[in-house]
Amino acid sequence: MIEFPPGLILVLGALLLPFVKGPVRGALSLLLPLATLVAVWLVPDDANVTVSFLQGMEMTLVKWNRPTAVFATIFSLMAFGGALFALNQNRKVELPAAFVYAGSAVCVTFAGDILSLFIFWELMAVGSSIVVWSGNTEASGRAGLRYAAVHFLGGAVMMAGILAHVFALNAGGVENPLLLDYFAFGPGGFDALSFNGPGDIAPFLILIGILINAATPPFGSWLADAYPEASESGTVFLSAFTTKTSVYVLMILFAGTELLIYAGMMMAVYGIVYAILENDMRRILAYSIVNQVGFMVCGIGIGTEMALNGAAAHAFAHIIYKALLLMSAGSVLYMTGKRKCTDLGGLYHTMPITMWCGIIGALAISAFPWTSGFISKSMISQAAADNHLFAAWMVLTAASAGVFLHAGIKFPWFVFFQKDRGLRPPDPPWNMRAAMIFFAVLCVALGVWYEPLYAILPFPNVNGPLYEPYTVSHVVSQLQLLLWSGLAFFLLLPVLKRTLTITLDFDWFYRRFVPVLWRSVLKPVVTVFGWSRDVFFIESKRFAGAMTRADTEAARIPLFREWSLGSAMVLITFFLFVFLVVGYTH
Amino acid sequence: MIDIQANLPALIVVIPLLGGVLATFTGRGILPWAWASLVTGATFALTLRMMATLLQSGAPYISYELGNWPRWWGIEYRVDLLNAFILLVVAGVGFITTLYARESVNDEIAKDRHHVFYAVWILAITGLLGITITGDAFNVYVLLEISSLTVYALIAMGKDRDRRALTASLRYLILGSVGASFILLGIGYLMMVTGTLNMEDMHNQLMRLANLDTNRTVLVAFAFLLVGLSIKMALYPLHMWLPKAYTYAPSAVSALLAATATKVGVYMAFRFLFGIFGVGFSFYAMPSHLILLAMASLGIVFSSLAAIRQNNAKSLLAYSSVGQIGYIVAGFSLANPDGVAGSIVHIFNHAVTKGGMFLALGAVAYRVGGTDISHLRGLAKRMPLTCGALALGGLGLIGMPLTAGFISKWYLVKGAMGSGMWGLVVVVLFGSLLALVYVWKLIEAMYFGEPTGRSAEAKEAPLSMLIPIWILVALSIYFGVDATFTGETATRAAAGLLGGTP
Amino acid sequence: MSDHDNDTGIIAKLRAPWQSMLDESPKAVRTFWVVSLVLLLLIAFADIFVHHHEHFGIDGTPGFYSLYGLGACVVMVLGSKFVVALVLKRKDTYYDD
Amino acid sequence: MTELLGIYNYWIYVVLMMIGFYGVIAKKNLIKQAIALGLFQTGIFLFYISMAVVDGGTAPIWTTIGDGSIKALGPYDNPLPHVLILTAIVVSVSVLAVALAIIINIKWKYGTIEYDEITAMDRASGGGDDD
Repeated sequence: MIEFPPGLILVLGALLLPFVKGPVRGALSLLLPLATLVAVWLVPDDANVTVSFLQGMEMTLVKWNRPTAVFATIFSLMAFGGALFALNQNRKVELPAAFVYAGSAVCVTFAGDILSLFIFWELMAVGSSIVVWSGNTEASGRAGLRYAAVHFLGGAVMMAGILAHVFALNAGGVENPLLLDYFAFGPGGFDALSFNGPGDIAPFLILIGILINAATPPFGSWLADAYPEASESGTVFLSAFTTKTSVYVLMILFAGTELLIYAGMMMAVYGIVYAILENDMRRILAYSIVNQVGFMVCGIGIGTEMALNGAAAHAFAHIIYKALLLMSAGSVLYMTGKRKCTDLGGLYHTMPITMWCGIIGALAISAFPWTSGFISKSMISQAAADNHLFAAWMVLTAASAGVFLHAGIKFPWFVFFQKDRGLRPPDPPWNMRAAMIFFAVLCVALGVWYEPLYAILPFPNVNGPLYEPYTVSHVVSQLQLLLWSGLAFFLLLPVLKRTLTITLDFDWFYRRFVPVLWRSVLKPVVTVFGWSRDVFFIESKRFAGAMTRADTEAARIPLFREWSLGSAMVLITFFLFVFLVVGYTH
Repeated sequence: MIDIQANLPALIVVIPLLGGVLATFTGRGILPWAWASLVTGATFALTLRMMATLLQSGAPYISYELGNWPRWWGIEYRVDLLNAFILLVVAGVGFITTLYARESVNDEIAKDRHHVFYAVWILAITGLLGITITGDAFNVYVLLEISSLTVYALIAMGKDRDRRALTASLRYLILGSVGASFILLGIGYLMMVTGTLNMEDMHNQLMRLANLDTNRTVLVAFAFLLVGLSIKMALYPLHMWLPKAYTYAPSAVSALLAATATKVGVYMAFRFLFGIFGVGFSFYAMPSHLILLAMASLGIVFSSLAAIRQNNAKSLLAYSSVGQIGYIVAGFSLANPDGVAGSIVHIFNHAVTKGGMFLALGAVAYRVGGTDISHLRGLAKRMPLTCGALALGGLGLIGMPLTAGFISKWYLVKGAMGSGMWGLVVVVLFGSLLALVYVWKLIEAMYFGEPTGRSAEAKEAPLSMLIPIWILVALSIYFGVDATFTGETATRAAAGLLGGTP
Repeated sequence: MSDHDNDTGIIAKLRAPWQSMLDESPKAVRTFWVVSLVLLLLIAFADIFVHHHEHFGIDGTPGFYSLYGLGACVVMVLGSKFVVALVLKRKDTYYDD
Repeated sequence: MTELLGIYNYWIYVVLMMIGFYGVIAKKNLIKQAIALGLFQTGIFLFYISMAVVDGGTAPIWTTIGDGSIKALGPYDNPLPHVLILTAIVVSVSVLAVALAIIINIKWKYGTIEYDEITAMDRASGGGDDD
């Protein structure tokens, strides 16, 4: 019997990692995720572990929610695969940070109240920021700061929402306002809201906070900005947890919210368009994360049992094949040191294992029959069709075709085939190969033997099995869709010629627009403001008979300059004056 | 034999007062430090006992009449939950920083002045404790000056390392004296109206005034006190004495000041605004809460921006302190239970967090010889425990969950929402984002890049420094995970304040 | 790219990306194309025998999935390359200056 | 008018304070600043003493009268502010002493006690000055 959040095994175990070396460290890094996986399944069905927090409020640390089983399992499994892939690297902080990150994600899935969910949510942000930053390049340092800033902003917005709602619940006399049940803004709760008081804005703030983590445009540019800057093993970890935890939380709190259907459609298309234009191989895969999460978000928006099952199953499958793809890309980067498609090609000569694993991942993300993507993604499309959501269905189907185009073919084609660049690196070290093969086997195994996954979905067999993926019609239509979009790819190859370019995204606003705004508008204003301050005080000191030398160092921004003692005293008088005037005239 | 239990409130001030004077006779070597540790330790034990006594007795407060004079004639010491809590913070941090001070003071202050240093050091703590415990308005002023004068001297002792400590100290002396004089004037005007110096008596007399809201003398007293207190607690933009003073003071002194001095300033504001003038006058009759909120909000934003621009880690933390005072002031200006509780709990949380960080920087200065960002570069490889403490403290400043800072943020945001101040919610959350940037600056320096110069040969700080550092940092984590004690004490103290008991 | 970049004919343009692999093993490339085209036709004509459950009317049409897959991809590629890229494409050193 | 003139000692206290304040703001010599600060505080002493005055009051002397009870000789000024200000004077003197001690040290370390020159030297030594 487990009486604590299983994720804590990873979180606390991570703190041990820096103190051990060599084989012990390796063994520990593989054992911790496995122990977590076992612990997840040892949590009793009726678990309800609570601790107290601030006068009378209780946090529920361990509780099974409907989608907990799927997400907790895959998160632990992913931590294992990632640790195996990272076994040979010797970065000191990356793996512990990644374990904190993964462990917190597991803790989020067991949270029974909004506060403990939020706490682990923020802990994930800390862990993942450190993982990004462990890329240990100047670019990763800056990207890490941007990543952290976006996530803390998201956390802040979410916290404001949570508090506003707690406040409203408190006012309503609710005994334990932290319980997740009070935060389930399903179709009845969220869409029907009116703007009467501050509490009503809460769901929107919480939703924005989650969507930032889910990388929904326009909040999503952090993903393609930061993930490719992490180390080759770091990106593998990063791809798995943040967005999928958001999917989990959306599923808990916002299932059936119509807005999410449109958000998901937008994400699916956005991911494809940007991936088509991208040159960096890991950034292509990063955009395809957004695209795939779009399917899940759409499924949550649809909100039927089948749609939610589909979203959960797709998250499970997606984590595996996306990690596999990024492992393949990571191995290429590790062996060649190159990350741009324009520098790569022809690697099939010497990296067969990497190539085959990459291709299996590519087939899985494209939802080829007998791969994991097929048994999960089609469930979401089916749910859209069953609910007669024509636009959603059309977009999702087109997006399925587009995925094959950009991730299914473009990535392996440009990295392993196309023009031979004369690179002849061997396959990566054994642990990286092992991790890839493990996940590749999982991709295929899930595609063929899917019943165990279906059994742990949020709504298993309500009235017999909900969904049968392998009907002739399904298989044929999917093959038609994919193969013909493959034809489109090869016909359009001349147009898809890779260029040394990037595509601007929303991060342009904080990377370019805000700095320019600061330099050309705000800074002059602040400077003038500062000058006026100086003039004001110099004049008032002149008035007092004190002639002071004006400071001629123009390079500084006056507003931030140290106050001279005289100015400080004048300011004190000024405030005394203000308080007196206010007192007399109020 | 003295009855310790009965004379507890007096002993909390008398023991360090005598101890401080006696410290001048301790000569050289390790003795001054040992004596100081003994005295501050004993004082801390007394404050712990005080808190326990108060909680056990269940009474709203414990009153003690000095020299057995009736309290409206003599001086009354009065301990309620609020100041028992602040006493605990001051004495606790005082004790821990004293333990830490030995190596640091050996390094930074000439050998023949150690006994003077520790004498002044203990007296500074005495002054702060005295301000907190007394129930007499004029006594506040006297003890305020005791703590201020000693602090000026302590800051000036940083001159052995950097002569700018002298100018910083003089600057603080002038601004601080003006502030204290304003407080003195304010107390004078209050005395003209009420004819008494006992705080509770003052409050009762004021409440008896028919035209309280328009009484000019009361208004003038209010204005003088508010400005004087703002200077003392370093409320933006009247904080100008603080950054340099914190930067150039000896390491241990920076930590002590950052953790206690401004906090006691805030405590005085509690006593005057809530206790004497009363919530009704301070926050409803006068629109002063709006001015305070504006100052606090500007302080949070601009000081954090200034902190980002610093190239010296100590000034960075100093500006961050100004910003954090903004949170505290914003909290009590809301004058609702959550806001005031947030303010009180943040006094504690910020004291341990920032105290721990300044101590860690002191260890850096001890090993590397300076606290510029360039000194910190790559230092995590050499001093992992010290840098780890700084990083954890930094997370506390941002207000990450599982650190004490989060608890404060929780209360403050909830308080702001309670008053419908959505602007303040934005400011508080934006402030923590800015904190992320300046904390990141520290973390990036420590964990990124290669150490150069003296940093490359630095060893981990000695245990005598590491233990106090980690006690404070561990407290800041502990009270983030289990905030039952701080949260409940703050909530009850806030209820006491809002109920109008002085 | 390759020497054939300068050729202007449509066949030459389609050929260019394959040049490197054609040089190495022309047979493999040819086999790939032949197998692929046969598969494409087979799967497209499978609709004659397979009945798709209709949800919207359009999705029951024989060959719908094949044409939709092809069409959607063409639209998306051309749209990204010629519309989105027109506005948002920059040199990859854009943020480094 | 008489009302305003009648409280002339309050006027003097304000003027004294203002002179002190002006000195702190305008004077660049640290010693002069310290003296100005002293002046500023002296103004406050006058304020305290003024508020103790009672019309026609004398010193608060109590004595035993015929029937053995203790009584004041007549109306007397409030002694409390006087006592208080005695303390404040001590404080003020201490402040001045600490200020002078620091200024002496500044003279040793900088070789000058002119505020502008010291500021210029601090700026020249760089770091920490710009905020």
